[in-house]
Amino acid sequence: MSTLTEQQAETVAEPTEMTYRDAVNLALDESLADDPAVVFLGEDVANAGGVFKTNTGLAEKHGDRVINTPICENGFTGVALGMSVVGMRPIVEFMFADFMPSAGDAIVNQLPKYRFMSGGALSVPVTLRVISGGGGRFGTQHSATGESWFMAQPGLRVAAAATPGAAYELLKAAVRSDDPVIVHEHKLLYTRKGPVRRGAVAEIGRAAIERQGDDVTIVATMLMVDRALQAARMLETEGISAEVVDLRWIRPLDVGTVAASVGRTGRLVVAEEQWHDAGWGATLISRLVMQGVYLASRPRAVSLPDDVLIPFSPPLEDAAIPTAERIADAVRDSLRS
Amino acid sequence: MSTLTEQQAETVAEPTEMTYRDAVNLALDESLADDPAVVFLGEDVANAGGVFKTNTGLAEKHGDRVINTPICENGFTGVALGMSVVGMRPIVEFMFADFMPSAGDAIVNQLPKYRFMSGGALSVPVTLRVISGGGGRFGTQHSATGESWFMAQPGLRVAAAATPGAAYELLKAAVRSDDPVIVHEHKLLYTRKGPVRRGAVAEIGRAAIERQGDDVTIVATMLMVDRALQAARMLETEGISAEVVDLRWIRPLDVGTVAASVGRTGRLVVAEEQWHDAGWGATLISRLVMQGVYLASRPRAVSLPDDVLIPFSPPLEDAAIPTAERIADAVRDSLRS
Amino acid sequence: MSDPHSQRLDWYRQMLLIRAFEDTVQRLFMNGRIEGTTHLCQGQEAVSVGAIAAMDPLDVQTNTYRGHGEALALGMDPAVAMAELMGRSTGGSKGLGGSMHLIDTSKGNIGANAIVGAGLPIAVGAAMAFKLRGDPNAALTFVGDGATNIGTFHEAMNMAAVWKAPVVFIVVNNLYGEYSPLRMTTPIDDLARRAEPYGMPGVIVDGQDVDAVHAATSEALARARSGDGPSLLEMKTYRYRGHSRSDPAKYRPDGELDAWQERDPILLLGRRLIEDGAMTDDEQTAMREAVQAQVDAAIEQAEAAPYLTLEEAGSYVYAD
Amino acid sequence: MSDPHSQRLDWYRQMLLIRAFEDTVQRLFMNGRIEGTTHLCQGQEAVSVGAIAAMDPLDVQTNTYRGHGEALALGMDPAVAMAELMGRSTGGSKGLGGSMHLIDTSKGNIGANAIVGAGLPIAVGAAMAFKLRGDPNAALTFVGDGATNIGTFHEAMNMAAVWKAPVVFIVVNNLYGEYSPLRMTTPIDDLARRAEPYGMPGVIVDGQDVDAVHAATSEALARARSGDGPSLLEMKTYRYRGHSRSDPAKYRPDGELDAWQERDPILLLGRRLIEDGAMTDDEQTAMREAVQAQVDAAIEQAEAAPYLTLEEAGSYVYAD
Ligand SMILES: Cc1ncc(C[n+]2csc(CCOP(=O)(O)OP(=O)(O)O)c2C)c(N)n1
Ligand SMILES: Cc1ncc(C[n+]2csc(CCOP(=O)(O)OP(=O)(O)O)c2C)c(N)n1
Ligand SMILES: [Mg+2]
Ligand SMILES: [Mg+2]
Repeated sequence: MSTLTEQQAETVAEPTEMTYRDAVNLALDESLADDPAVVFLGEDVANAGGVFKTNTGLAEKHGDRVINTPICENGFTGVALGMSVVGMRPIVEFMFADFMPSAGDAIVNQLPKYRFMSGGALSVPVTLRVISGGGGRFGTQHSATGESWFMAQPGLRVAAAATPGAAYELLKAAVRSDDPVIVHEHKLLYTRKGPVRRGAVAEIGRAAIERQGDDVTIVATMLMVDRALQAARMLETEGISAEVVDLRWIRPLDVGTVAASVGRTGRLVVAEEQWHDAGWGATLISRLVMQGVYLASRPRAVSLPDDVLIPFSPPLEDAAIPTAERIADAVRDSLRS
Repeated sequence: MSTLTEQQAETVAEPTEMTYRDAVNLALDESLADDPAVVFLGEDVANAGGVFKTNTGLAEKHGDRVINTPICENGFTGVALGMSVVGMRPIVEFMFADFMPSAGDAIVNQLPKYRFMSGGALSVPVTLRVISGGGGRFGTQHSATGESWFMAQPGLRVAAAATPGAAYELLKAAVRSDDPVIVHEHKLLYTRKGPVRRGAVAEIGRAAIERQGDDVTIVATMLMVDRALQAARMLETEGISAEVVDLRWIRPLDVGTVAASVGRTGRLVVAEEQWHDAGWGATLISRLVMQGVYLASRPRAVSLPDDVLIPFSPPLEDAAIPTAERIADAVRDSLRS
Repeated sequence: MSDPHSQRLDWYRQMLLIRAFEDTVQRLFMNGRIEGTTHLCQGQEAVSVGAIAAMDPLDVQTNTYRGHGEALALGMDPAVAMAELMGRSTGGSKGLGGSMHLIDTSKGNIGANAIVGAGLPIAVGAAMAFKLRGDPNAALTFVGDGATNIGTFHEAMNMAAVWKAPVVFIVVNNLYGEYSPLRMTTPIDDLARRAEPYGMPGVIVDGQDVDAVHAATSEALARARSGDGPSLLEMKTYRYRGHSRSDPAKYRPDGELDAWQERDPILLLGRRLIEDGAMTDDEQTAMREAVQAQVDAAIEQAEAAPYLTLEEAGSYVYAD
Repeated sequence: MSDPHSQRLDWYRQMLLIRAFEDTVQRLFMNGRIEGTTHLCQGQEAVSVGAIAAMDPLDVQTNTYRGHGEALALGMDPAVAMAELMGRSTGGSKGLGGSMHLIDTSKGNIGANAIVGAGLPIAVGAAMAFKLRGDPNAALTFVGDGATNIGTFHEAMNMAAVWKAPVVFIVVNNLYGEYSPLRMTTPIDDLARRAEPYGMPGVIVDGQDVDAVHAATSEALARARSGDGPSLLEMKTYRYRGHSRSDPAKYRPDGELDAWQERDPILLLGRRLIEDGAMTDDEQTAMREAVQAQVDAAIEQAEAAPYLTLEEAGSYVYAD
């Protein structure tokens, strides 16, 4: 991606404040405007700005390159793959992360393997924009982040946006990559405001330190970054200085940045809106330990409760998804031992 | 499962030697014979003994309860779910683990969530028999073990058979469970011979120590158990005593048995026919470390090479899949530091 | 229920109840007394009531996130339904499911699915279980027009046909899939044509006419039971409200809603019942007030009920 | 190639080459000189050759694990194909793909898929790219009879029809899906009927007659290019061998194979060429020997070629 980062140096604008939703919209609009090979498809993406209103104005501006699909996730992901191997750069919207399993074959056996099976002759510049996360009272079939579902699959890249700036830069990076990239957005973050640097393109595989601290490293993605930052502010009043790392990329995993941070703080808490099993949190802990990174106390994980599915019932859903308080407790606990 | 283990105590027979393939066939035959609610369905399961010849004689003996399906993994897994909620106990064959993503929705959003969404009113006694693994020169779309793909999903159980005895007992346990259970078989193990205790039923979530040792604990599943045992024999000649744990269950993960073993040996090597990211190996290491289990040296993982897909080319496939030699090297390395 | 009059009076009452329930639920969402999202079925009551009236007591059905109509037509207590929408422990699924999952196995309601198309193979599976056991029962499955474009629809139809499973596919063609008019995602107008590649009968039914829905479904169920295999029934109908809570349905042409409301299913049956002398205007008003009272009582009961704890919720994941 | 005679002579040569290649590959698998599994297409040569002869130079196609016929008909060098089957670095995919993935983008072969049905939406996507860019090209996709039962088939057909994508679906109905005869998994005999729910033309074609295959495909491609949308062509044919290396095909009724071999596609065209005076018997024998020599040379070249290292293999996973 080096060329991109050079290019970026020249063209990055002053940060402007906007919502996460507008940042997604801007990245989509610019991507479609900058390159006639970019197409954007998904269910109702061209209708009424899309179901989460991230697509306002795109169909009007970019016409037949913004395509409403029938309801067929596996099929339209395959269509995007077919477009990509003949020179287009499709962006596919998944209205809910929970629908990715419906496209399981396209995501596991096609997108990541297609280049390899052709001996490198074909490229698959496909971006999947995935609207994820719980807390919306959508019930157990509409609340997954799915952020680690495909992290084991070589051939894929997986990103997750925690801030408007990340939503913009990660999506731009995904669209410019010649490989398939899944970019997760969190449905509870669309109204959040933050600075966006127009023209900036995320570096693939680079995490971001959202807050510096000395006593403990909290690693999180998406909504959990927000809650980790809240926890850090709570802890500050207790004299505890927490560093907060926004992982940004789940594949490739930026073990280096986390290792360096933990090298300074000696303590690690992962905050994840997913079950701990087979997730990036477990993977990160395993890789750090296998590298022999020194930890002054046991790492902690704040995750969805083991063996419980996400309930619709509002108070139960709130009890299931990690809160700033639970993250702060894990930090306090890690400082005790 | 307590009732089952009592029942088992009464009825377990003397071990008899048979192949892994015959053990699967026996468990299927007995399950169909013991309970008229059991049905067995999948592609060509009733034709010519099935593609891997595990089903010889079943259609002849059990008639219309052995059902050939059209090619539609998501559909026939949903059919099994529908059968189960009205009182049947379906066993579904997946001819290759690589086809599970085609049934992604049924496996992620239906089987594990159906009971929960009904407030506990419905049970889903469905078994998925999944033929997995590489080494057969089937290429990158037909060589996955997929053993950790669904380990994060509450509502599911996931097992993997390393020996004829395990193939028999795990399948029996799965069919008797009132919850959905995925049982992985490895296509390279079908001709292996070993003792099978007729009437035995595996305890859900219980790993098996296949070989006792003092210096290091090697944890593995399926084909890797075999290679771990080879490695242990090689190491023995060097005076290194390796304990080999057949994990047997990936969900729930038997952290206790591994922790106890590592408590004795102080060293851990995981041998996995999968990429390390988001797998049971990473999860196991993370959970052990979070529990504060003492390790005399860094844990090691012998896995599929990061960022490489499984190639068809025979020498390359052999280089990708962990060998006894690579496992032994990891053990030697772990004893050095 | 053998007397045709009393049966149709009950259909009328059920349709009124569904309408009152949905209108009330919409208000409760709008003023925040229910959280999350909901998918209402005003305008489609004749499909739910007419089709389900054709079921035998031990038949089963699956439906969708837009399933309140079927749930109530199957006899689910509105108080239990309302409690589910409010996430209370007294709900049909103890509040774990919510609006998209009104399930009541004691009434043959074995699933309301939030994944488009997922309910179809489940119904085929239940039907195959009946067939294998020699039970005299059949399964119904309700699916939207948009759902006929997903692979699961095709897979379920094909398996049902090749196995002659006793199942009936009710395609609820309300002309829209979310914000997309049918022809934006589907190359044909009459979804009954989607039965052809399975050698299965495909019938177009007036989904506003509860008598027509009942007759067509009864015939298809009889066929299924007799071993002649599945059928597809396309119910031409219309949803009055937007797709879900957040949808004002601005994408619909002017006058389309009005035109459909002129053939409102409750209006149509109400007129007939008066013509047939089965009911008076006053009796209809009284019935309307009675069901509204029932719904209002349901709200009170639901709001008075407790929630599960997360620990209790966890006990409903595994059976073993 | 404009002279019809020379074109059909080339078709004959291609069919002979495919037959020789497949017969030879089968021997090499049986005596272990090629590892793994393979899916041969003897008997289906007219479908591969006739359909691909109808393509324009810049058209593309996707096919399946049973794709050697299409790959060779598209002009892939048999030595490159053989090297791929032997996992050598000189193979079309450098040995990373194997028998199920004979791909050659320079020849418009953008995919041979080992997942049933997965190639269809890929072809629809390529066709939509052509349409969006205003390119005059179209896509073909080859799919088996059994594959018409998986959801991806339905999803691809529906999208192609609603978008009028310039794509042609070639259903290679060889009467079996693995060990299952068509009617065990499919409720109809004529898969052309599967075009109906998409308002798409569905045509039954004699898959043993290369002229008929070529004519039907040319017409469908012309229709696609003109903007009138996709077509489904059902090619009635037969695979002489078992499903894959390990399958002796015991499940087939006696005499079925013989009956089909009486209408062998190579035999049929060979007779016609002699009748038309386009070729003599001796010329046909000479051509048969020539292609066999070509295949034998391919084996030598392949076996002399090196393998990639695993590190090199890893460099073909990501482009960035
Ligand atoms: C697999 C899947 N994809 C997308 C969705 C999102 N979604 C929910 S309802 C719906 C439209 C369905 O339309 P239709 O089948 O006509 O049913 P209706 O809502 O009109 O009753 C969509 C796209 C989903 N729930 N599942
Ligand atoms: C999704 C999926 N399910 C199952 C298989 C295993 N499989 C490979 S080929 C095949 C039969 C396909 O039959 P058909 O479509 O008629 O093609 P043919 O082999 O006859 O050319 C099956 C079941 C697969 N490759 N992919
Ligand atoms: Mg609809
Ligand atoms: Mg076939």
